Amino acid sequence: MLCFLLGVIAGVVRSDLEIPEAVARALALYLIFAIGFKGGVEVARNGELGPLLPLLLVAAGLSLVLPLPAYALLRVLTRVSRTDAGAIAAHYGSVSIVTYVAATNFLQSHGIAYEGFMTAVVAVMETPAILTGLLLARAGERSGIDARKRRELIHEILANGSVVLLLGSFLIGSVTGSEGLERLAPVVVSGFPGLLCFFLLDMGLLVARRFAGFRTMGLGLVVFGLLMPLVGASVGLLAGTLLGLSRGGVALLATLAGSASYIAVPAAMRLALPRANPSLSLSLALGITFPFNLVIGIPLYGAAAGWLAG
Amino acid sequence: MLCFLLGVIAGVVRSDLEIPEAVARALALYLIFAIGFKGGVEVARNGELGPLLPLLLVAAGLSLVLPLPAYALLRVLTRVSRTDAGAIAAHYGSVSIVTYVAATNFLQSHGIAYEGFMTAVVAVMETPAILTGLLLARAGERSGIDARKRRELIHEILANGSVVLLLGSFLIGSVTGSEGLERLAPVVVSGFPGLLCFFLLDMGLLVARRFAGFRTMGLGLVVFGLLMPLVGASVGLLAGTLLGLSRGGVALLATLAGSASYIAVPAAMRLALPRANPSLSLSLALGITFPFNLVIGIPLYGAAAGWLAG
Amino acid sequence: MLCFLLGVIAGVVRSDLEIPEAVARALALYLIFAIGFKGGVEVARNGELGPLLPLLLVAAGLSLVLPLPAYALLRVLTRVSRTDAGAIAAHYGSVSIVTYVAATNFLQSHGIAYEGFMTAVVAVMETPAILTGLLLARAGERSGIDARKRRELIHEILANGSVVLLLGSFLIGSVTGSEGLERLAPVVVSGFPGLLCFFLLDMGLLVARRFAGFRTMGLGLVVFGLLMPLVGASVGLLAGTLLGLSRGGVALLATLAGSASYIAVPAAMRLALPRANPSLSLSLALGITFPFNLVIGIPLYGAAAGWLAG
Amino acid sequence: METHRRKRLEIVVEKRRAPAILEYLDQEPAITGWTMLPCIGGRGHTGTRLPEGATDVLDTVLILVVTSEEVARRTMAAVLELLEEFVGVVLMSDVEVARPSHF
Amino acid sequence: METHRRKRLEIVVEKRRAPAILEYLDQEPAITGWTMLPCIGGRGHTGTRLPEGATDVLDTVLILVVTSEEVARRTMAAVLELLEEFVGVVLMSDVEVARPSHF
Amino acid sequence: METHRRKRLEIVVEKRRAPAILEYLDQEPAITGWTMLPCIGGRGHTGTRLPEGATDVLDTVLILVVTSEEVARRTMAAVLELLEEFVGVVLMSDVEVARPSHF
Ligand SMILES: Nc1ncnc2c1ncn2[C@@H]1O[C@H](COP(=O)(O)O)[C@@H](O)[C@H]1O
Ligand SMILES: Nc1ncnc2c1ncn2[C@@H]1O[C@H](COP(=O)(O)O)[C@@H](O)[C@H]1O
Ligand SMILES: Nc1ncnc2c1ncn2[C@@H]1O[C@H](COP(=O)(O)O)[C@@H](O)[C@H]1O
Ligand code: NA
Ligand code: NA
Ligand code: NA
Repeated sequence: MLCFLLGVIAGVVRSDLEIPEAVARALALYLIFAIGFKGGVEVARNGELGPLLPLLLVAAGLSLVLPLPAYALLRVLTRVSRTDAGAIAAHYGSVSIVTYVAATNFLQSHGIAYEGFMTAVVAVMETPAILTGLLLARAGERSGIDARKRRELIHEILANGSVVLLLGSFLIGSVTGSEGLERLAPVVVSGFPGLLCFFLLDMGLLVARRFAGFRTMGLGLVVFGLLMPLVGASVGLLAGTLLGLSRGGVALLATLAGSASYIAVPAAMRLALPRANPSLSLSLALGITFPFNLVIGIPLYGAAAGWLAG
Repeated sequence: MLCFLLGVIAGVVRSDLEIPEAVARALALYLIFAIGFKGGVEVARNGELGPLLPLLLVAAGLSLVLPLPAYALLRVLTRVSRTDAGAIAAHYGSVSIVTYVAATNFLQSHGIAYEGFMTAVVAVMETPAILTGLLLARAGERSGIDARKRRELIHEILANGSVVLLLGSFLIGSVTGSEGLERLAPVVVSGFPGLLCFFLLDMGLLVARRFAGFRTMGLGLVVFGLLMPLVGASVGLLAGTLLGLSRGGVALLATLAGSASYIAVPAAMRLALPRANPSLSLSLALGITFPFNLVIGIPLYGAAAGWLAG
Repeated sequence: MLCFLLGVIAGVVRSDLEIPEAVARALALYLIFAIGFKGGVEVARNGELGPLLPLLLVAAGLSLVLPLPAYALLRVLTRVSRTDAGAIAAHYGSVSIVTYVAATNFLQSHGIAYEGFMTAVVAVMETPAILTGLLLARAGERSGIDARKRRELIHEILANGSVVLLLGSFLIGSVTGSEGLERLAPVVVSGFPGLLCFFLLDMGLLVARRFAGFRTMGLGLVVFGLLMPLVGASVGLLAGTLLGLSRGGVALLATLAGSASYIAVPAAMRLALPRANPSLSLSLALGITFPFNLVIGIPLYGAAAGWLAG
Repeated sequence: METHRRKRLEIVVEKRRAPAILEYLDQEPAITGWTMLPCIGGRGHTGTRLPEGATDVLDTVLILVVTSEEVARRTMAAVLELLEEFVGVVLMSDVEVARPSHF
Repeated sequence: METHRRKRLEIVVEKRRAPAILEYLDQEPAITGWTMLPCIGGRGHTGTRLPEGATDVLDTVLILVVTSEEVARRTMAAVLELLEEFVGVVLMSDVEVARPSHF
Repeated sequence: METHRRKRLEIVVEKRRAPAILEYLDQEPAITGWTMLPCIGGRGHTGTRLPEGATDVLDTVLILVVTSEEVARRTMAAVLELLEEFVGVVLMSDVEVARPSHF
């Protein structure tokens, strides 16, 4: 957290501090692997997969449905094109893995337990939103999507790197269980807070750089970027409580619903909606919603989950 | 291992998962350093260098001789040019450090001991094969090799990065001994399985990408890539047993003899045999023999060594 | 240390060993973060900031003053232009973080204690020298420095990446204290010796490559590169003793005064004195003074501090 | 040294779009090769792109193709069609080569 | 494919100096875009530069700008002035583009 | 802005072969400089090369040299000889520069 702040400050004073791109991307893969693997081990240990199937269905449903209020809000609050509104809506239906990681970190440091299989939920929520966002955007376009493009898009959705890595490491974790954890613990457990800190430092730099673009963005978009996570999280809180998740689980589901993707969805949008402006959605997801969730959202959702549980 | 599989799967579904090149190369250097250093420490601790000298001589001999059956097999099984056959043969006389690392990992997780100085064997086997391969290839060429090129080549062989790093870290390990190990252990010991896992993930991606080239490669080459490791490993098993190595040592020597270089030798071949097709030898060494050894070879050689040991 | 030597040797034999640039730069950031963070934690723990303020003033003064003897020596010993002499002098007034890290490592391994707040001293000494160097160089130039450039330069000095990261991590360390240390320890403490070793390996490669440039550099410059650290360190020893620092603290201040920057100052010089030859100052700071301090300087300053203390 | 006239095409395109372009180039028998270079930023109609660690969707590459004028013009048209609404520019210029059979 | 003549500027400059150049390009309304490529070494008056892990002060980049001849000449002069005593070279050459409104 | 005509050579070559080329360029007094750019892939006679973490033997670079026509032709011949059987292509094209003494 303080690392994130340091990054933001360094970015704001326009320091030449810069984490090499290759290393930042490797750190992101590391975080995904670690979170997936530990989730898998947790599942192997407890084995209580009871509420998993309904949870996964609900999670996929959330991802499919959340772009709708996002699109509506965008059309009301801003003047972006339908294409851009659809693309942005897809980002908000999907999830941010780093926000999720920060939330698990928050829960752990406050001693709040959560279901190990939540990681599977992350994977399930990443891509359905792309479909809804696409339909919304296409509603405003003449041309249909041809067969070749559809194939490319489905491939992109299913074979997206972060989804494959997350699910893959989850499976590895659930196969190797405690034994595997013991071997990998020095890297995926002990190393985690330190490496997360470096990653958040880089995220802070990025966020600060994106700040610069806000002056040209218009107030409406900024309001959307702050409002939509609250909308999403409320739905997530409700769904989690109805599903009977633990307090930690409810907080995580709210965090996921309230977060916006900036890895998997942008990639798919470049294929499916090349006319949508990628800088716009990245600025929103990375520059506004991500820091909002990190600083205000996560503690808020945690408290709300406690209140609902209690 | 499962990481490797995950990489292969991600590659096969043509996921956009991608470990940045710079990080993958740094991981390879890390593995070489760690394996060299730990070998050196082991030697410093036990000090029993008894069978080392004959072993090193035999190992260098293996590296010099193994290209001969490889060349012969290639000429029988495939229709590659003499130049290519010589170049490929050199790869198979030399060794794959990552395969070696995977083998030591296998032995450790099965509680089988091996001689610490085996790491020195790796270094010794890396380059002699280049000479034999070159002679075989040149036999089919008119032009001799001029003095300047010879100088370049000898330099390449002696100053090859992986050889220098392996020997250097081996020396550092044997000088600093247990004390040095204690300081570096968190990185070179505890971090090892986790980082190896990431590296194997990347190797899996590479192997899967190489698979694509096989359709155009012809069955003969594929058969060679599966047969030659068995030939090499058999010779290695024999040599190791005759030298009186431990069971683990025999398995490692077999693994080394059965593995094919894809770092040191390709580099030398670009200088010495620029006409040889580098994609061909890399596809064989990396795309066929490496995964074969990882999945089938290592356990097989381990079992054979156990059986020979009695 | 042995890692550094290995790097030098690999470089001297012109091996193709090469640590990817992106990874080397990330390692440098890691070292800065770790040293800053641990310094901050140390301060939070002891809380004895008594001699800190005078120390920081003296340190900034050292950085401001040391370019003067450096400039004088350069004008006497060599025939470099005034611009180059001013630029080089700025490097020697400032400090080398990696040399500092190596010195703390040396002290720790010899069980010599030092003040935790020394890290703040590093940050304070990094940039004042730039001003003096600039004045010296400009004395020999017609044109003044315009307002826009002055603004750029002040920004460069204050927002320099390594200064921001060092101070930032120092603050994070002093805010989170032992609790933060516990979380980050696996990365910033246990991982430190191993990662430092890799970094020094890379430094060795760089130093060896710089060696090659010496033939064309002239003896005068080489003598300067060996003499100036002794001059700086003597002043540092004196200042540290007068300030009543511990033996370790005196040795560190001497090391800092005797070291030459090759990160912060070169960056500022490219803006402020574009006509100065960056290769010249880098060759001196990185190719001569850095290895001299590493191998001879640090033990020497440590011994001198012990003698003065005792 | 005697030289022969060819055309040089330069295609700046999103990294994630590059495989589609390369696939086209590879199936065109008259094109003997290409070279791909990384970009670290750019500006055009779709705004400014600077490298960032978080995602590679904004990354672009430059693909260089040397071929005959006729093939170059044909390829330019085909690539522009492949790009359609996608980000990218295509440049053509003169170039001389020594080994005509090579291009 | 019908094409239109433009000029291509190539500016090799220290990476740390690039923002000043890009700022100039961005405030010039006639320039519609640019592309930046990384360099991994170079030699000129100020000696040889090869990449090194210790510092990025020696790094250079290549900035590519396609625009009309008139703007190109004006930009060349302006960039050379911005470079003044700084390291760097500016090259101009002919280029053909298909979508004239784009440049 | 007044400009002067020069030639631009572009040499695509394996990264491990680049030092030999640079050595040649450095010992030729008429050549005042060069710039090296990284490639991330290519295709030619010797097949397709894409970056991979396992080894850098397939990596290529592009070396850019601006010089007079006469020197450019001489250098092109010399470099092609140095390449001999090695992988690589050499391109030549027109370029204009503003500071003639610099090239
Ligand atoms: N006038 C130009 N000169 C050089 N590069 C350009 C120019 N216009 C566009 N580009 C490059 O092409 C990419 C895509 O352009 P666009 O599709 O217009 O956004 C930009 O990010 C630049 O890298
Ligand atoms: N003749 C040349 N051909 C190609 N690139 C050059 C040439 N001269 C200089 N450069 C590039 O411009 C940079 C700065 O040149 P200089 O300011 O002369 O040191 C060099 O590092 C090279 O990358
Ligand atoms: N027609 C071409 N256009 C652009 N680049 C080429 C072409 N042919 C070859 N190259 C480049 O030169 C390298 C070596 O070519 P080759 O020696 O033909 O395999 C390739 O990997 C490409 O990067
Ligand atoms: Na969401
Ligand atoms: Na072998
Ligand atoms: Na100093």
